Amino acid sequence: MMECPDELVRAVEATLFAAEEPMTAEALAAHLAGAEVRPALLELEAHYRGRGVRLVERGGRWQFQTAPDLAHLLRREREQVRKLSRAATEVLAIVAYHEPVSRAEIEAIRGVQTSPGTLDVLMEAGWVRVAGRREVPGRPVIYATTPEFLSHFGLASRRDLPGIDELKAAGLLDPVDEAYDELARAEPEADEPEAAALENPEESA
Amino acid sequence: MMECPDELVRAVEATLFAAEEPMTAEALAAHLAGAEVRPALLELEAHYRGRGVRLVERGGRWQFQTAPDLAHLLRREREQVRKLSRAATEVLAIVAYHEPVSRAEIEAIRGVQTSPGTLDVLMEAGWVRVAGRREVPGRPVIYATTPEFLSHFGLASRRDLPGIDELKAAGLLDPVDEAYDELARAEPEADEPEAAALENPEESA
Amino acid sequence: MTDTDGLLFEPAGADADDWDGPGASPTRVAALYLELDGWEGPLDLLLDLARRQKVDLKAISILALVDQYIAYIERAEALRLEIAADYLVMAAWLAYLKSAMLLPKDEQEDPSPEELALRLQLRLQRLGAMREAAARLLARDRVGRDVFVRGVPEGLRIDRKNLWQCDWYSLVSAYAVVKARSEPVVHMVRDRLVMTLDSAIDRVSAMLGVRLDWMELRDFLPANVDPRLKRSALASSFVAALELARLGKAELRQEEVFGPMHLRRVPA
Repeated sequence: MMECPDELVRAVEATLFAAEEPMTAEALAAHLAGAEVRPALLELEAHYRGRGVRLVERGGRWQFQTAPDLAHLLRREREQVRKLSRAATEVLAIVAYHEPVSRAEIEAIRGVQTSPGTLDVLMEAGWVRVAGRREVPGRPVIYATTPEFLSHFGLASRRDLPGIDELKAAGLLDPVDEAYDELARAEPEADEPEAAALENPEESA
Repeated sequence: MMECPDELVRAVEATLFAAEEPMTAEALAAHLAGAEVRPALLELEAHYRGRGVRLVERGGRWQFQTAPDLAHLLRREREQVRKLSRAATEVLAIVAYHEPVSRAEIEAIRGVQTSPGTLDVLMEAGWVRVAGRREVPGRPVIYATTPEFLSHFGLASRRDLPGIDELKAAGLLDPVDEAYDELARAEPEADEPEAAALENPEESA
Repeated sequence: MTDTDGLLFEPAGADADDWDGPGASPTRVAALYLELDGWEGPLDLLLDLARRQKVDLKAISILALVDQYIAYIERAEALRLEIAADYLVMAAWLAYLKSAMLLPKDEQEDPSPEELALRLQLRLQRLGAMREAAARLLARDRVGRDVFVRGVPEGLRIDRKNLWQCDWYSLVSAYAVVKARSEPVVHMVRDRLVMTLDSAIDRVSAMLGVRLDWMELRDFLPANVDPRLKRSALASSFVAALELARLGKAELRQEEVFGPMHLRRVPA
């Protein structure tokens, strides 16, 4: 159905296809027993023009490469729905309730170490961002939520997050001694020095 | 100067050129948003026939590779192919022609124990895989070849194994017991297999 | 095709037999190589010897093959080569096969030597077929030797993008869990009416001083008091009774497990 290329063209085509790096015309000629390869290169270049693959010359070196308009085929994105882990949800909640907050503060509140990947996941999700550094020794990075966080959770502002009383009323807090609750109400977080550092205007109820 | 291929053909061409592994039509279709790729594959196969590079199908997977007649131009200083021991080569052939096959069946043909390393080498090369267990007492593991085996040896499918039809027709892929029973039955004095074998003219020294 | 890196043995007196190791070319008649390492077992050696009969495997003479094999092994033994056991087993079996084949037919055992010979021939055919198939397989256009794939494929990359999911309820309840876990837990015990152990001991010993008979423990409890005090009094009085018994001031009696407990004073 179509004309077969001559032997030299075929040889150049195969050599460049299999080559591990782009080749100069001279290197090609040396590989092919000193043949005059330039006409073959030009014929191939013309042949591949318009195809999905091109023969291109860059700085005197020839190579096959994907046609520029098809570059998107080489990079495909596949979306995958994943549920946030429990640890990540806790960290997100702490950032939301206490922002801006450093990793050390998050750990103090959670009472457990937080793996570095957890904050990365939240930043990948677009819900948490780095909000600068706290001006204390060590200048730790502090984290805060993003507008995407608010829109994802249907919140107009962080003030829409339920307070501790509401959590309790909703039965979300584990039942504890009444005396403890009275104590907690009387002195919110005062016994937690780390928490004190987190206070910001929006937080005070 | 020449007609441009349509967009799908170009996309298939570019994708297979860029792919690091041979791709099935299904994988290609998935990569190209579910397009019907088979006509494009056939068009490309025809287009490249006679060129220095070919589009070939091996075990259902498509790949571009250089034309075999250009091997002499492309041989590298260091061979890229795995050197196989004689034992490994024989075991590979037995697996390919008899698959699926158990180690005991391989040993029955070769008359020697197969060292554990031999099958490992073939599995590491990606040419042989465990294909389950045979449902007989002891449930022995059975082995079969892989699509990589077909690609490496340039076989479109197992039907392309050299001489497989002749071997099958000659009964040479049947176990000795079966072949013997067959021969004994074929003799006129079928009720006396010993006598039958004795009268085999080829047997007389 | 065969590796010849196994041990090569050259005999002192090479004779006219055109045997050579599997790696040697058939044209090298002069040198006799004995190379047991070069064979993949006795069947492989037999196949090699059979091939030398230069006829179709279906037409080989088993008797001649037996002789050749045994002669080969004897030669190797004469050269004091180490011979693997399976080669010797095969030699012994072939010697048996030969002698059986030479017996008159009516003295032959079952299975007949002809059957055994035919089976051996069938095995050799099968091994031969696979050996040939292996050679033909290796001679195909192999990727990386005869045909080549793209030298530097760009590669297809699929970037997986995670769409993280979390709902309002999970978020808020997670915070509640954190709070519940991290707040210090304080247990408050209300002020309650209790009878201390000391007062119970005083009470019980005082009452034992009055009564000499067995009395049930409950009779020692104060009457008409708050039921909560009553429970405390029962517990304390029980411990007091144990303590008095330990000091030898009282003795205890209980008819059955969980039955009423009785005590009385031990007379001094």
